[in-house]
Amino acid sequence: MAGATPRMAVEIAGIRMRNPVMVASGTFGYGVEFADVLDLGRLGAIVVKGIRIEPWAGNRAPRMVETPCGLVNAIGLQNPGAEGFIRDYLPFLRTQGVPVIVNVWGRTIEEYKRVATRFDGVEGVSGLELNISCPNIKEGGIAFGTDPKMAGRVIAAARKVTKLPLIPKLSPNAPDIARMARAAEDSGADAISLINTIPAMVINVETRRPELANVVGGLSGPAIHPVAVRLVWEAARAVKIPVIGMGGIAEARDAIELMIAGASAVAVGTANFTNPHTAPRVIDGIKDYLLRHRMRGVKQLVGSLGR
Amino acid sequence: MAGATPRMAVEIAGIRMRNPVMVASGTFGYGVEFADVLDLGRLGAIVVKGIRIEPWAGNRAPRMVETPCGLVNAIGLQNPGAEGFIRDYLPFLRTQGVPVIVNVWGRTIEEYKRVATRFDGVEGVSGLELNISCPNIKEGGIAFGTDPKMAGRVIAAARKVTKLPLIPKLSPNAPDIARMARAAEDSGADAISLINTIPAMVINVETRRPELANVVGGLSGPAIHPVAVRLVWEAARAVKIPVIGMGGIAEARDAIELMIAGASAVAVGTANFTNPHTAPRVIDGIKDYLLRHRMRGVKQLVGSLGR
Amino acid sequence: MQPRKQTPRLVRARVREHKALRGDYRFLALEFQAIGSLAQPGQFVHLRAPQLAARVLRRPFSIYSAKGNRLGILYKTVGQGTRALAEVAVGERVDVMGPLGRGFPTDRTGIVPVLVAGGYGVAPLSFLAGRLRVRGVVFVGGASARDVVLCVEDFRKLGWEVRTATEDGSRGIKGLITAPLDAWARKNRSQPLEFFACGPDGLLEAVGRLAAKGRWKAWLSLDKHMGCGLGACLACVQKVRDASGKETWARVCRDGPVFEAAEIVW
Amino acid sequence: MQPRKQTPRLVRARVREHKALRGDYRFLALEFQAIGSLAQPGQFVHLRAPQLAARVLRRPFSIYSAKGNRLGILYKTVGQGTRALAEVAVGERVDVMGPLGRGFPTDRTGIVPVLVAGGYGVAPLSFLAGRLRVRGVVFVGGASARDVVLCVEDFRKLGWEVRTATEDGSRGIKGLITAPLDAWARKNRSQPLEFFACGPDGLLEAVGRLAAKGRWKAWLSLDKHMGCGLGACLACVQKVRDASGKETWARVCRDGPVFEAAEIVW
Ligand SMILES: Cc1cc2nc3c(=O)[nH]c(=O)nc-3n(C[C@H](O)[C@H](O)[C@H](O)COP(=O)(O)OP(=O)(O)OC[C@H]3O[C@@H](n4cnc5c(N)ncnc54)[C@H](O)[C@@H]3O)c2cc1C
Ligand SMILES: Cc1cc2nc3c(=O)[nH]c(=O)nc-3n(C[C@H](O)[C@H](O)[C@H](O)COP(=O)(O)OP(=O)(O)OC[C@H]3O[C@@H](n4cnc5c(N)ncnc54)[C@H](O)[C@@H]3O)c2cc1C
Ligand SMILES: Cc1cc2nc3c(=O)[nH]c(=O)nc-3n(C[C@H](O)[C@H](O)[C@H](O)COP(=O)(O)O)c2cc1C
Ligand SMILES: Cc1cc2nc3c(=O)[nH]c(=O)nc-3n(C[C@H](O)[C@H](O)[C@H](O)COP(=O)(O)O)c2cc1C
Ligand code: FES
Ligand code: FES
Repeated sequence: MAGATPRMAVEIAGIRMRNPVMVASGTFGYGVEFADVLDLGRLGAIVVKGIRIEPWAGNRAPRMVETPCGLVNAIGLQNPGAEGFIRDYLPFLRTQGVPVIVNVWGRTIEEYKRVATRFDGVEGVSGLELNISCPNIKEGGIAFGTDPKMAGRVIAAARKVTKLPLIPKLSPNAPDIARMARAAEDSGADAISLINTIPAMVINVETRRPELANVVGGLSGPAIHPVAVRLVWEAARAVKIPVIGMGGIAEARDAIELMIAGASAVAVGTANFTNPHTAPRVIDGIKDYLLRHRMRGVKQLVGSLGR
Repeated sequence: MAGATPRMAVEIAGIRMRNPVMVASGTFGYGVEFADVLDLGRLGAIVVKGIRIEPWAGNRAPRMVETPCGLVNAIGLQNPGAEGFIRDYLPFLRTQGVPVIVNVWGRTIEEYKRVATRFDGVEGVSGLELNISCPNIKEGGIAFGTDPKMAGRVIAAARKVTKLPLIPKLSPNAPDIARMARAAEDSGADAISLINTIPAMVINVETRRPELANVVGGLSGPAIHPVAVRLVWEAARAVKIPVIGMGGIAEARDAIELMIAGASAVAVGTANFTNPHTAPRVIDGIKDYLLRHRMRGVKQLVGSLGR
Repeated sequence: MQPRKQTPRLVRARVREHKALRGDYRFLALEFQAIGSLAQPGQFVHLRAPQLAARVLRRPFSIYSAKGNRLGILYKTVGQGTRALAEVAVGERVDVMGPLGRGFPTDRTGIVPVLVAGGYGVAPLSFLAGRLRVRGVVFVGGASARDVVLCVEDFRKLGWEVRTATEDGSRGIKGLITAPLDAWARKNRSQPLEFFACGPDGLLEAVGRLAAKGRWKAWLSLDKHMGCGLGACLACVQKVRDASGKETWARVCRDGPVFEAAEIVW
Repeated sequence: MQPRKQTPRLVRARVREHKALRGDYRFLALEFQAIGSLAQPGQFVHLRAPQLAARVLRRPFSIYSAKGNRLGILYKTVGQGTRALAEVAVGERVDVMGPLGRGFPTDRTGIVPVLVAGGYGVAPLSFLAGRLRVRGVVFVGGASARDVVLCVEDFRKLGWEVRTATEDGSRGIKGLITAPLDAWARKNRSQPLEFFACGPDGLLEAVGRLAAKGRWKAWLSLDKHMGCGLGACLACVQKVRDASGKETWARVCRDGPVFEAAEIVW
C-alpha cells in the first residue's frame, strides 16, 4: 500500500481550502458554537447560517422533528442580519484560519443585491453562497429555486455588486437540475452547491396537528443522500464550474460518493448534530481512501464515475 | 374506551374496499407471490406491478440497492404485457375476493390508450392506476409526470377508451403538485395516487461505478415518508377527487399520518419486503387508533389535520 | 460571542453502572474525566443512544450526579432513544457530549430555596439540592407513586423537607403538586423564598406565576426538543424578554436550559 | 401460476444456539416448526436482522441444517446485517421466512456427485451431502484455511471424499479450487459425473464450463441481492434460456436459487 501522502487541498471558485470538506449552512451556526468541541482550523471551509440584510426572527417553535434517517426543520432562517453578523461573529471567525463562506438570502432580488453589496470587500469573507432554495420562507424563495429564469436574475443581480466568488445553492425541487445549473453558470456563478433540503411534513397522529409550527419544513440527513448523489451527478455533467455536493453525508464513503458523482468539494450538514466530529472523520476517511486506492489527490476522485 | 367497532370500509372512485389499506404497485408482484405468507382477502385492494400493452424486459441487473431507511430500485417495469397478465395471473386474482387495480403504463400516449382499451370491461379488474411517473423508463415517462399538460393528455386519452375508474399516479418530481393534481382532476381522473419513488442514485465507492445497471433509480421506503406526507397534503387540498397516499409506510402511524393529511386510502410498498405482514398490521393499527380516539370510521380521519 | 470558558467535551464514555429504578426510570453512570468539578446543577449532557442507526439526533439529559470521574443520569424510558439506551450494558461505551448549558445559580444565600420537580425533573434538582449553600423544601409531583418516590430519600438525607403529590393519589396529596405548593407559599408569604423548578411547561408556568405574585425569583429549567445542543441550529428556541424588554428567541441548549421566570414569554 | 405446494412460513423464531466458528463464520440455530420435513437442500430462508432499524431489506441465507424443529444457518459476517445478526442472543427471537426457492435435486441415482463449494457456499452443500442418495467427492475452495475447514469433517463423516484448495496455500492446494477440480474431472472423464456447486459467480461459471465440456449436468446455486425473496419485486433476476431457447429473466429467489448450468446465460 502506502505511497506519497495524497493531496487534499482544493481550490473552488478561487477559494483555497486545505481539504474539500466544508460544513453546511445552518448546521454549524456561526462556527463559534462548535469551537468548544472541534478545532475549526481542520475544516476545508465554514459556511455560516443564512444571513439576510436585516435581522430575521424565523419561524415559531417547534422547528425541528426527527424522521427515519433524517430530520425535518423549519427554522425559518432566523439570523442577526448582515451588520449583526459582521459585528458579533466575524471577528471570531477571522482568527480561525479557515475560509468563511457567507450564506445569504433575501425575499426579493433587491434584498439579495443589498446583502451581496454589503459583504463585498469585507475582510474575512471568502465567498457568498446564494441560498435561492430555502423551503422555509414564503416570500418567493422557492420560486427563485425552481425557475431557472428567476434564479438567473438573482445571480446576475448579485454578480454586478460583488467581486466575491458567488455560489448559488440549488433546490432539489427544480424539475430539471441540469437546466438550473446551466442557468446559474450563464448568469455568472463561480460554482454551485446542492442539495438543499427536500420539502416535507410530519404530523403528530395523537394531536392530529403538524409537528412543526410552520407546518412544512425541509428534509435532510442520510435519508436524502441517494437523491443528492443523483442531483450532483446530473448538475456536474451539465456545467464546467465546480460543484459543491451535500446531502446526508454521515461518513467518508458518502462524501466520496458525491465526489465520484462530480462534486469538487462537499459539505457536512445534519451529521454535525449526530456527531460534531463528523467533518474531521470524513476528512481522515477521504485521505485513507485515496491512499488505499493509490490516488494522488482528491482531483483524481472528482467525477471519476465509470460505467 | 371501547365503543362500537369503527367502520373500516371505504369506497374510492367507485371501488369498494373492506379497508383503506392497499398494496403498492411493483412491491407485491401479481399477488400470487405473497399468497403463500398472507391472506390476500384481508387487503383493501391489490395494485399489481405495472403492465404495458406488450411484454417488456425491464432493465439489466443489478436492479435494487439498499440505502439508509430505504432502497433505490430500477427494475425498469419488466412485465408480461396485458395478454400475459390476463392469461397467467388474473384467473388466480379473481378468486381472492379482493379488488384488483391494474397499474398500466406506456411509452407513448398511443400505448396508454391501447392498454386502457384492452382492460376495459375485463372481469376481475376494478380500476386502472395510470403510472405517469415512473423514473425508470426513458421514453417520455418522466415528461408525462412533470408536465401537467402532457399528463392531462394521457389521462384524457385513457378516459375516452375505458369506463374503469382511472387513477393517475403522480410523480414527486412535479414542481407544483397542486397544479398536477388539478390537471388530473380536470382531465377525468376518478382519484389520484401518490407518491411514486424519488429519482436517486447510489455509487459503489470501491469500484467507482453505479450500483444499479440503469445508473439512476427511484428511492422508496421510510426515508421518503415525510416527503409523501407533504405532497399528499398539498394534492388533497387542491382537488375534490379522492387521494390514495403512499410512500414509506412501515407501520400504522405512517398510514394514519397520510390519512390525516388527506388520503382516503393508502398503499404499503417497500415495507412488504421488510415484512410481508405489514399491510395486515397497518389495518389492525388503524382500527385500534380509531377505537382509541373514539372515531366512528376512517372517513372521520381523512383530512382531519388541525392547526 | 467567545466560546464559553467552561468547555464541554465530546467523549466515548464507559458505562460503569446501569440499573432499573421504579416505574420506567433508570440510572446510568458513566466514566467522565473530572465531571465532578466541571458540572453545574441544571446543566445537561447530550447523548447518542447506541444502536439507533435510524435516528440522527442525540438526546439531552440533565446531570443527576457528578462526583470525581463519575457522571450519573436518571432517565425515563419514553421512546426509541431511551429504550435503546436501556439496552446498554456495563462496560460498553456511550457517545456523550457535555456538560452543556447554563444551570441553576448555586451561590444564593439569605434565601429559603423551594425546589419543585415534576417527573424526571427531580434529576437536576437532586444534584442542585446537594450543591446549594442553604436547605429548604422540595415539592415533588407526578402521575403516580412511581414517579415521585425517586430521590425522596436523597433529598431527606441532604437535610431537605420533602412534600409529594400524585395525580392518582397513590402517594402524598392527590392532585397536581402546584396545589400544596401554592398553599405552602401562602403560609410562608413573608419568607425570602426562591424557586428552582424542573418539569413540564405547565408546572414551570405555574411556578413562575406564583413567584411573580410574591415578587420572588424562580429559576426554571426548560425541556425543549434539541438538535445540536450547542447553540448552532436554533431548534430549541424559547421566546424571552431581554434586558431592554424586547422579545427575542433564546436557545434553551446554550442560553438555558435554566432561565429566571421573569425573562420567559410563555 | 398457483402458489407452490410447499408453503413457506413467516415466523418469529427463537434462537436456540449461536456460536462463532473459525474466521468470520458463525452458526445460528433457530426453532422452526417441522423444518426438517419442509426444507430441501439449496433452499434458503429470508431473515430480518434484528436491531437494524435503518435497513429495509431482509437477508437471504441457505439452509445449512434442518432436523425436526431445528433450523441451522452458517453465515459469514460481511456487513451491517450480518454483524447485527451476530449480536443476537440465545432465547431472543428472529423474524424468519422460509423455506424459499427451489433447491438441488436430491433423488439423482446412477451418478457420481461432485460438490463444489466456495466460501459460505459450503452451507447448502453440507445439507445436500446428507440428503443425496449417493456419495462422491467434495471440492472446497476459499481465500485461506479459515474459509475451507468449515464442514470438512461433516462431509467426511457422511462418507464423502474431500479436497481443498486455498488462494494463500494455507490449506490444501494453493490456488483456485477449479484447478484440482479440472484435473480430477479429466481423470474421471468417463464417469457419470454430476456437479452441485455454490459459491461466487466466477466459480459457478467455471463449473458450468467444465460440465458442458464433459456433457455432464451441473446444478448451480446463485447468489443475487434480493428484495422480497418471494418472486414479486424482480430484483434478483438472472438471464436464462427457457425450454424453447429464448432468453428471459428468471427470479433467483423463486425460480432458483438452483439452476441447471445449461439454462444460464452468463
Ligand atoms: C435539558 C433537558 C434535560 C433533560 N433531562 C432529562 C432527564 O434528566 N431525564 C429524562 O428522563 N429525560 C430528560 N429529558 C428529556 C429527554 O431528553 C427525552 O425524554 C428524550 O429525548 C426522549 O427520547 P426518546 O428517543 O426516548 O423519545 P422519542 O419521543 O422517540 O424522541 C423523538 C424525538 O423527540 C425528542 N424528544 C422527545 N421528548 C423530548 C423531551 N421531553 N425533551 C427533549 N427532546 C425530546 C428526541 O430528542 C427526539 O428528537 C431532558 C430534556 C432536556 C431538553
Ligand atoms: C440464496 C442465497 C443464499 C445465501 N446463503 C448464505 C449463507 O448460507 N451464508 C452466508 O454467510 N451468506 C449467504 N448468502 C449471502 C448473504 O445473504 C449476504 O452475505 C448478506 O446478505 C450480507 O448482508 P450484510 O447486511 O451483512 O451485508 P451488506 O453488504 O451490508 O448488505 C447490503 C445489501 O446487500 C445485500 N447483499 C450483500 N451481499 C449479498 C450477497 N452476497 N447476496 C445477496 N445479497 C447481498 C444485502 O441483502 C443488503 O441488501 C446467501 C445469499 C443468497 C442470495
Ligand atoms: C437545521 C438546518 C438549518 C439549515 N439552514 C440553512 C440555511 O440557513 N441556509 C441554507 O442554504 N441551507 C440551510 N440548511 C440546509 C443545509 O445546509 C444542507 O443543504 C441540507 O441540510 C442537506 O445536507 P445534510 O443532509 O447533510 O443536512 C439547513 C439545514 C438544517 C438541517
Ligand atoms: C421494487 C419497486 C417496484 C416498483 N414498481 C412500480 C411500478 O411498476 N409501477 C408504479 O406505479 N410504481 C412502482 N413502484 C413504486 C411504488 O408503487 C410506490 O409508489 C413507492 O415505492 C413509494 O412507496 P413505498 O415507499 O411504500 O415503497 C415500485 C416500487 C418499488 C420499490
Ligand atoms: S439545540 Fe441547536 S441551538 Fe439549541
Ligand atoms: S427477491 Fe424479489 S423477485 Fe426475487
